[in-house]
Amino acid sequence: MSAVRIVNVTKTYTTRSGRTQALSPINVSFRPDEFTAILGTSGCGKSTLLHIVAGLEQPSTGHIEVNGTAVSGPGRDRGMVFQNYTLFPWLTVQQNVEFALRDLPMSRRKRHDQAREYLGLVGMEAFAAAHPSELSGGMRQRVAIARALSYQPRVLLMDEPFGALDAQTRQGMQMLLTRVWEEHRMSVLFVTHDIEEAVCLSDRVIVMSRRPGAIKADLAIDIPRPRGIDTLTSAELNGYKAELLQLIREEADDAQTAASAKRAG
Amino acid sequence: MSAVRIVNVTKTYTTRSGRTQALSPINVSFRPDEFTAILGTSGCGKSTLLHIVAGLEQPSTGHIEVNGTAVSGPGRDRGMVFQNYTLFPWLTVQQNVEFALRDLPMSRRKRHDQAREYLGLVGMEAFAAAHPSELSGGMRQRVAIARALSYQPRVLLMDEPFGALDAQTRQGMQMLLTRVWEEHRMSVLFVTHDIEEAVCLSDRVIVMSRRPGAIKADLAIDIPRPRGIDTLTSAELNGYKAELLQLIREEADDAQTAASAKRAG
Amino acid sequence: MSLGHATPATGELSTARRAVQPVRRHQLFHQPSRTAFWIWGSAVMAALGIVWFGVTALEFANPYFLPSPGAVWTAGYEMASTGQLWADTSESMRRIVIGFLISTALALPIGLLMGSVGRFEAALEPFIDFVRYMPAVAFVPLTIVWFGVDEGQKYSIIFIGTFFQQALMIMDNVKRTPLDYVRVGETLGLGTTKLLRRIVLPSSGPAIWDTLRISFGWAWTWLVVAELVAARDGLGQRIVVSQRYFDTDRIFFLIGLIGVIGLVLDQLFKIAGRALFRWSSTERG
Amino acid sequence: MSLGHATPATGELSTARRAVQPVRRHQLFHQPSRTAFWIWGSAVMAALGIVWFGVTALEFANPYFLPSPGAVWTAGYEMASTGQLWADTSESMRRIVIGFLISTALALPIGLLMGSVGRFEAALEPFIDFVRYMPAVAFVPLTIVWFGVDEGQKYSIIFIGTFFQQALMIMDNVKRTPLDYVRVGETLGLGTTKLLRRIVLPSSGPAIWDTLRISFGWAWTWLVVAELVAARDGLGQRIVVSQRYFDTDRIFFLIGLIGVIGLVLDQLFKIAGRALFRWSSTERG
Amino acid sequence: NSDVPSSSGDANPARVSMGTQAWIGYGPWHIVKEKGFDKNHGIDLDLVNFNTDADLSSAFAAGRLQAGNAATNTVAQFLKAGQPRTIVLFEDTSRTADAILARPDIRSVADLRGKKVAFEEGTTSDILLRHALSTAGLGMDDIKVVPTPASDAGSALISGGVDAAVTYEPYISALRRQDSEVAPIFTAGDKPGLISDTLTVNTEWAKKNPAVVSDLLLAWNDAVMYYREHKQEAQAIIAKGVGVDVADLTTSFDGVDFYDLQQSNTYLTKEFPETASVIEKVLSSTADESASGVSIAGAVDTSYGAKAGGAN
Ligand SMILES: Nc1ncnc2c1ncn2[C@@H]1O[C@H](COP(=O)(O)OP(=O)(O)OP(=O)(O)O)[C@@H](O)[C@H]1O
Ligand SMILES: Nc1ncnc2c1ncn2[C@@H]1O[C@H](COP(=O)(O)OP(=O)(O)OP(=O)(O)O)[C@@H](O)[C@H]1O
Ligand SMILES: [Mg+2]
Ligand SMILES: [Mg+2]
Repeated sequence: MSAVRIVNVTKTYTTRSGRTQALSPINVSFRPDEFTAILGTSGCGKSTLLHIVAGLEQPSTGHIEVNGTAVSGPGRDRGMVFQNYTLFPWLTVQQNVEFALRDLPMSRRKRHDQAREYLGLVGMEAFAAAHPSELSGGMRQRVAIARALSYQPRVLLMDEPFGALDAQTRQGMQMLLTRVWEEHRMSVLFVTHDIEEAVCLSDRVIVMSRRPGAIKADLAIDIPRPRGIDTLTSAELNGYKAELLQLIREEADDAQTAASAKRAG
Repeated sequence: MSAVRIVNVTKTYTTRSGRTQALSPINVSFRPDEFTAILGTSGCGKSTLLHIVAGLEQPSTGHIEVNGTAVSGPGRDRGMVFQNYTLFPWLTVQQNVEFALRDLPMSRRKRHDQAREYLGLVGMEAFAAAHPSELSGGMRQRVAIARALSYQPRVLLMDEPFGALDAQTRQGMQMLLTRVWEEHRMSVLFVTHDIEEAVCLSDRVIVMSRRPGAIKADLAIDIPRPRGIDTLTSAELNGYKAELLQLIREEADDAQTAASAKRAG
Repeated sequence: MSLGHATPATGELSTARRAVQPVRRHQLFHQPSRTAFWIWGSAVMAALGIVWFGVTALEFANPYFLPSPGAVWTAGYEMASTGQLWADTSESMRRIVIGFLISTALALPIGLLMGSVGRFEAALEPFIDFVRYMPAVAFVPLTIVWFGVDEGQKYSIIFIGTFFQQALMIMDNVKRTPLDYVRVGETLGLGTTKLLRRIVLPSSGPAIWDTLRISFGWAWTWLVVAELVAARDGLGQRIVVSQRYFDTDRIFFLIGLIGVIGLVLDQLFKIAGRALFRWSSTERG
Repeated sequence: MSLGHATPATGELSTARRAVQPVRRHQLFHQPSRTAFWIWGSAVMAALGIVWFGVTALEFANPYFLPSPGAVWTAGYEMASTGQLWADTSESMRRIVIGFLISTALALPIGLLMGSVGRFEAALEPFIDFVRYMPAVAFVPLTIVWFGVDEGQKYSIIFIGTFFQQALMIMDNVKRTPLDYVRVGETLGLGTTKLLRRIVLPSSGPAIWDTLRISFGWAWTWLVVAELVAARDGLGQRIVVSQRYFDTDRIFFLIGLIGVIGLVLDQLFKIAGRALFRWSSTERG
Repeated sequence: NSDVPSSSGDANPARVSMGTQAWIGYGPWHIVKEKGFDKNHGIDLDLVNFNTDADLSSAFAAGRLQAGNAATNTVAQFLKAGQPRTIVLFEDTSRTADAILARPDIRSVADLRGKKVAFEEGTTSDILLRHALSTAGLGMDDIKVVPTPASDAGSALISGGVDAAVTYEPYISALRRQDSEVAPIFTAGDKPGLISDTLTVNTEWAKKNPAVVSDLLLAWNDAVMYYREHKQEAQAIIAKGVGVDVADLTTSFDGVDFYDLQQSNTYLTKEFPETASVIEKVLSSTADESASGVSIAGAVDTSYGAKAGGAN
């Protein structure tokens, strides 16, 4: 059974300035222990898709199934990590993780320990008492990952979680995520527009076409696990990268031509 | 003669919360037709160095020479492109470029034409009448580059100009910059923290150590020109990349250890 | 917008912008449509009107405490039919506009300098901060002594009530000029004056316009105070006179009229702002 | 800060933050040091004091127009020595605090709902926008009719002057809650009430505190108006009485005193805000 | 002093700025303007409206006014504040136009004991109340003082916030129209002359322009004469001047006696010193040092009136 199934989903936004079709019909499903990267240019509807899976937006048509059941709102079976740092600045690192565990039937003590455990997983237990503003960007995203993992969702949705990090920190985070995932295995939908990041992290890369977003390609990545820093400079990665680069460039060229045409016309 | 010479430059910031040494003594010079990338982790002082060269900040000690003359303030011999989109939103694309040419002894007609010429160079003449808010991030940076080139500075300073772009747009911009530079040749100081970008664009990569920033490595990049999209997946690039990755990782590890130690202590 | 398709720009900037005007499934932070805005807004106003009408029609309240809509309307109609209302409105309008212009003419350069030159801020902020807490009403006798009983005195009250807030707000607006814009100017070798005129001022234009809009609204607050003394016409003076004769009908009408004028001018300011600063999308819709 | 070295975070965020408080070579947008602030600020205040002293000492001005510093000080000393001044100050303080608390107690929930639930905004904004232009001074006779001449009437004036601005400003503060914070709450399955209590309210806390600080300052403006009627003590009433006896010395002293109290309370609010919202660095100053 | 205009012949009328308030006792000045009596006497009268004594006084002290209408007791405060003023005209006395009004359960001044009374301190209302209380053997300590501007005292009474209010016309008429239960329990007529008004002029200016002052007094005289002969038209002019319908004011006019120039001259020389001393006595009982210890009678100068009267 699929962890997530996206059935005939489309999305059209209606705003004061008009209607925007963000997604054309999308049909795809994800296995329970699969790490999938979703790749596409800016504005192609990646976030929209992820928000629909998370239940934060309603699809215009179609629906989402999680573990075989249709869902229509957000729920604890799906955790999410956002691009911008979404730690609550008024809480400490520890409290931020515990926030996700409130309302759950567990003792204070248990909640504290469980939060601490997940902070340990991302190497942040030393900073439990710090406030987010005292942390660097990479540290913040590590805490955000700990928070999303702490309540053990079946599906982890990540929307460009490393997009705002500098290249070096980003690599560190990729290694960390690979390590954690290889230990804990779950269904991950990882949105990015960095080709190298997509290839190096995942078992499968989905390429979306530009707006209205549709699935343009669905590529299995056969790089053996466990992966490490050397994966980044491996020949396999380079091969996939060239292939994806080609796919993406077609998209970009289309967009460029369309833009100029529209301008001229 | 060097286009830019940095002599014994250090920089210490004094703020209300204390003193920060951003740069330890730096000595380096750049040739008139050299494309140099400056690589370093976040906070290592790259922007500080560039601002000092631009004359936007005063060094605490040492000085800067441009074409053999010491300079102490900003001037039209050095143009700058910033990371964030610094087009003036209240002016059209055309007016933004003309802004750089005001006060110069030239007719309105000439100013208009020269601006239009440089917009053409970056493929933006079709958008001359548009306002920046109507443009995508990549388009804005192309105009910013046109603006900085339009008054023909001898040195072009670029501070993570593509940092806020998505990966695909970024590649397009790298190709554009390479093409323009290979035609016009001038001294470029290009700050980035993306290793691949550094290698693929430049003749020389300078790696800075973390704060207080110092030059840790100075590497010549011998990839033949003209370069193109294939450079990105070339074996040479991969070689340089692995080497730089190693250098950078040492830095990052140091920082990580230092941070943990400080926290515990 | 002809370039609509090109707008979404980079994820980051557009996310930031969207956060202010989101379109959302959840009832929280769901920006209502323009129609919903009109319907709900009018519904509440209408409901209040009906309650008002009902309460007075059923004579729950002493008409002196709460006059009926009809009585208020009649009072207004009477004042309008003699031409008095028009004379009062235009006279008050003239006073507010002049007082406001004097205040703005001073607050603009001072706020600009305070916002951009640290020494100006250091020198003037404590003083302005000090004065702005002083109640404008208390200055009435002093303004008479200083400016006499003519129009100058009226402008001075509006000035005192407006200027200090304006200067501080404009300072704040100017401070938000992105430093990188100024840096671009500096690399082009522009001096202080040119930086201020060509970059700082246009860049903070929309925010300053908003400040002007808001402070123009406040200027109305001081109208009654300004017209307490030696005024023959004016809405504020008319309110004072009506007060003298316990003419609650008129007071209601006049206060309501000031509210409507304020609302209309606010909208005009907003429309003008949108026209003047077409390039800026930061203004609230 | 023990983690100082870890702060610079990512280039982007820190650039944005720095743009507000830059340290710069150029005189433009160079944030003056704390010492410079004190020196310049005191210098201007001192200069004004000396000019004041000089003008009055040389008898350029009629002491009735501009009393000398000495006379003003004596007037203040006299009022203080009878204990009257203290009684007035504490009485006014009590009125302002109570009026302000009533206003805040209502504006907070209403502003919170208006800022987060579109329908509330649509329903209430037009009404509040309409009322806020109405001059509080004009409401004096109506408040007497409605609330009599006791303390209630005084609170009502302060309320009318404060509430509507507060509600709109708090609405604005709440609207700026980053949507992503709310999204995090939603993915955790929180309902509307919990989202508001656990996320929206704490997130907009510092901005709301700032709103309270500013609106508390405005409340002082209405003091004189509130104490026009049926007040035996109070700084506003004292000003009105001094006006009647043409006691410019006292008026000067009292207005100055209100300025100083305003300034001190403003600083206290700021200090309390920094203590309450240690996590937030967005506050100016 | 450049603010003080000088009388420079009839060709160029001397401009006189005069502070006034919405009190009908000052009404003849509106007749002067309306009927052009000022021009007839070679002056150009500028009537400046104020809402409070304080504002009027500020303007006077600032040299913005050459003349000002004020209640006699208010003049004492002006003098105490060191303002150089001279009383040149006795304008009117109030009979029923100043009154203490109360709810029906209060029938006499004696009933005010322990009750809340709204009035404006330091004004004619203050004087009237103090005098009334003293006739009933009471003092200010026996009532609850609610300081309220005369314009708001009526509202306070209607709203039930106070038991009694001291105020004057036109507020009294307006108040009684709004609430017929409210009735006067003491009026100024119970002590004639206690509540009266005078015209004061800037002493320096008057000394330099004695002719202008005399002309001013003649204009007043014309207006009072006109009032007596054309009561209805005159009342309509005054009503317009103070900003109400004449219908709202008719009862008010009955409560006021206007003095022509001759009556004024007589009153000022004969009876005024006694009236003044009563007022001074009441004022001194306020223990308000701002208004005690001055001689109101000492500020009177009848020479202008005498000269004008002689020329008449
Ligand atoms: N709330 C919204 N209201 C209206 N239009 C929206 C909304 N959210 C997204 N859109 C539009 O839908 C399209 C897809 O947006 P989306 O954010 O999903 O793209 P994305 O692939 O995540 O882009 P990026 O890489 O920049 O994050 C864009 O054209 C965007 O402008
Ligand atoms: N105006 C300033 N005042 C005080 N400290 C500053 C200032 N500008 C920079 N710094 C500090 O100097 C150090 C170097 O900053 P700089 O911006 O040069 O780094 P960077 O290498 O450009 O980083 P990034 O990649 O994030 O842009 C940082 O620790 C920063 O906090
Ligand atoms: Mg996105
Ligand atoms: Mg930088």
